[in-house]
Amino acid sequence: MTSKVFKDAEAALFDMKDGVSVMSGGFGLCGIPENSILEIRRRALKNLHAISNNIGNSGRGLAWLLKEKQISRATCSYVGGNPDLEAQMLANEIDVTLVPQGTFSERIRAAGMGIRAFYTPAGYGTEIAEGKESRAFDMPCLLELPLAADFAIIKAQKGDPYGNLWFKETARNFSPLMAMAAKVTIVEVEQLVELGEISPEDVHLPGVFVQRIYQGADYENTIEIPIFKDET
Amino acid sequence: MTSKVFKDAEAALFDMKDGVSVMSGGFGLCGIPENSILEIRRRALKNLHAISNNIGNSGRGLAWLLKEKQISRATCSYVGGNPDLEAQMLANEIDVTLVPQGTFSERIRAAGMGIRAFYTPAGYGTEIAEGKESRAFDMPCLLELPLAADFAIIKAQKGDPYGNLWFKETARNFSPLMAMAAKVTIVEVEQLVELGEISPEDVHLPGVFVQRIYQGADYENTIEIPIFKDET
Amino acid sequence: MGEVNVSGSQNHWSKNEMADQVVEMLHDGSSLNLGIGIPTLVAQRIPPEKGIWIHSENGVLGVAGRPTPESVSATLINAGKETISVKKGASFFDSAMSFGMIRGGHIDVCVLGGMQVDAEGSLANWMIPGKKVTGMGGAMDLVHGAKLVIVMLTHFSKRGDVKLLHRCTLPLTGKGVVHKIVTDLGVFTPTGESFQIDRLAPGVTEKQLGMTDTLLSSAS
Amino acid sequence: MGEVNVSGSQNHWSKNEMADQVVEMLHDGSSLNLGIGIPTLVAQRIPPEKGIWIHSENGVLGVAGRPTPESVSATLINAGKETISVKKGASFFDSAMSFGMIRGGHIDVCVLGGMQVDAEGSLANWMIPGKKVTGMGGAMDLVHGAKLVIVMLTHFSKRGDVKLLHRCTLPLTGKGVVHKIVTDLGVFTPTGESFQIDRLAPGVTEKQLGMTDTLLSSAS
Repeated sequence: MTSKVFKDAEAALFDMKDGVSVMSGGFGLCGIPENSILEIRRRALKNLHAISNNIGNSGRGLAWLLKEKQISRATCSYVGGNPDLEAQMLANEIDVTLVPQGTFSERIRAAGMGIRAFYTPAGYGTEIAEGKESRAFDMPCLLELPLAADFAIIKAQKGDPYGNLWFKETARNFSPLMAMAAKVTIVEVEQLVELGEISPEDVHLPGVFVQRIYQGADYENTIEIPIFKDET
Repeated sequence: MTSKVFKDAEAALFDMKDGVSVMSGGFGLCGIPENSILEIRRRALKNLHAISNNIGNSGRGLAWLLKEKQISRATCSYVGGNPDLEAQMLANEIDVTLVPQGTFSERIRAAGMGIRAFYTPAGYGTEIAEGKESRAFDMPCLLELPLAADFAIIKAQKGDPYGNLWFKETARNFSPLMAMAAKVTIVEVEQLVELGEISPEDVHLPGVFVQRIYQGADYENTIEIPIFKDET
Repeated sequence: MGEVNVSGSQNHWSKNEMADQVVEMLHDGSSLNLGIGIPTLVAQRIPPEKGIWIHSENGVLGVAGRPTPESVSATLINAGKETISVKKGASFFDSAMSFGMIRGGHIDVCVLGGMQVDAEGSLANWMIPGKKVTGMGGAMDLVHGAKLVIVMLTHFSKRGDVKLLHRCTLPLTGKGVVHKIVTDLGVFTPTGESFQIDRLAPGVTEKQLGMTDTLLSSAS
Repeated sequence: MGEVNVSGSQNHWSKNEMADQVVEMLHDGSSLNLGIGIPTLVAQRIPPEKGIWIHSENGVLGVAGRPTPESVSATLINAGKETISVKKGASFFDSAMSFGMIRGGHIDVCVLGGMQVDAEGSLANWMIPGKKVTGMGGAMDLVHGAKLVIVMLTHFSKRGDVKLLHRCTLPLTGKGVVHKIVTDLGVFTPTGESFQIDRLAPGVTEKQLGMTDTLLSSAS
């Protein structure tokens, strides 16, 4: 039986090519797949379609790839706090599609769960509605389609050799959904644990959605906006 | 602040009336809310619309209410192994709507998550498609609407005073989805635990979906089909 | 056509041998959903070294045989409501996730029982009008999504009717969804207007299949 | 209309006092989502005995103030990417669940910042064409679903333009979605063609609001 466990990012991303679509987990810099992103930079892959809530932030994460002009297309919900993206948007160097965050997560889930389309009220009556079918239920809604990708790169706190994952605190965000929605899901973990070490009830993402997993290294785990008690 | 914690089934179901729709968790007899069902029997509520994968089984669970003719309408996916339901269906004493199980669970989720409708391939080209809108995506699909209810009665292994829940093994099934989809969700638990005792990452259902919770008693936890090693 | 009574013949596969035909189609490490009835036998015939992950739609991945009287749990069952045990690396989840795994194409193989299956790949397995309604349970979802949908059924009904038809006469579970059919007489692929014979059980002849020539085609 | 510069006046609420107006609208035990910017101040003004459950759309329910330098965690943040701590009974979940809580109507109150809000209850808070695009983030979802949608904004822009308009001129975040507006000068309810004045900050007069008479109506 072929193993899902890879040595490192270089081994796990062996077949990623120019022009692919890549979902990348994380909210801001929280829970981002640092090792996989840096490997994409090292390999100088070009013309990527990045699908991520924030296309990096504060010069880090996917912004590492923005700096190298590796991303030609981005699908995201928020560009604030990302000077690299803003600059390239203004210079028309990147094609950005903005999607409301709840629609973004539900479209990714839909792709993973085989739902072919759904109706949501988000965005009705706004620019986002342009070119979209609408229909009134208890309130007017837009028809939204699944959002899938060639690859998903995500990070988890713990993972086992089958790919069962467990996420820490708010680092879960879009990662399990993206794992469901990509043809090839590559996971890096803080701790690669034994099969059975994650309690079956508390698996956050069953391994059936994961194709490759590796033990990550050298995490920065950057805190973007540290605020402490008795500050504001 | 009003507490969500009730003394028992009698206290928690105080305002349930004839004619309401009630979702009931469980797969077969696994994970069913025994105390709440027995309280509905004790109160002799009539004309109920029961929404449950199986409307009881093997003479137990919601079949306790079928025997007393308390259920006039049922929405479910499977009627096999339920002689009480079969008898009343043949006698036209109950109005049964059959829904494919995956569509059943997704419609309940949709109600809870505010999705107004979705497209799924299940049931296309079958009797289930009659009267439903269809549309071709990568394959032909049916448009399905949310399934909500006045009440949900469910059971969890552990629950805290806010209503955070944790389910054991395969007892989870439809219960967390139903909790999201009902106006009033009433949970009975094997163990009522302190706030914080369920690890925040491993809460299976956040308490925001729960209106009432009580410590259950006298569980039968019937095993329908016990098969052991070296048997077939 | 119904006159060939297979139960009177030595030339047919036992249910375990039928299960072995399914096992041969499984790639190492693949995920597998087993329907209620004959398909559950497949679980017992899989060599552990194949590393198959068995899914049951009530919310478990990693089913592994049966419990002991000591380990049995009322909350650990399969979709047939039978007690099970799980292997290391198993996971439990809710029904929306469970069916999402299937609908989303993450379960490689799905094996279902059937009352009738036809040359178009349509399956009927949930009701006989006026006689019997069990409900479709998860079957209408299970037939969509899996990369390989296999139907396991006895070739003939108790009445002696062939269950492999040009078109099903019973209400459908799914239209054009079945990839392979395993009966006690052989393995078949529905091709639209006929069934391709992939293999026959040892000693079984085409004549024994109780099907017209136009409904049969040999593997090319 | 833009000539009334509120910053030169003593007669207005501080941002904390604005937050207190929001706190007064919260029922004990309710769930609350706080947007980025001014709304985050609300968290600090809620008396713990009110038992409010604060939701942040990046996947947490039960936010409780700030961490200490010892307890801070890179994986524990709110939707503004600021470090937080949580209270007993908190839970973490994925983004689909988080937005389902909102879209499904399980979050009682949602407080957002805004660039403009209008008499129809429409909100604009995600872009200024040709000047600034931050993206809508979760705002387009947040405005649908909560039982009470409150917008907190300063009454005047830095340029001195009133942010409460008959109709928004900036691209909308949501159409007809806002129930209450809290500015540094008062609390308002959009009624379709005008704003009902629910209350004004101490000493503030209607004249100071910089709005035409037809755009204002008093609480009945």
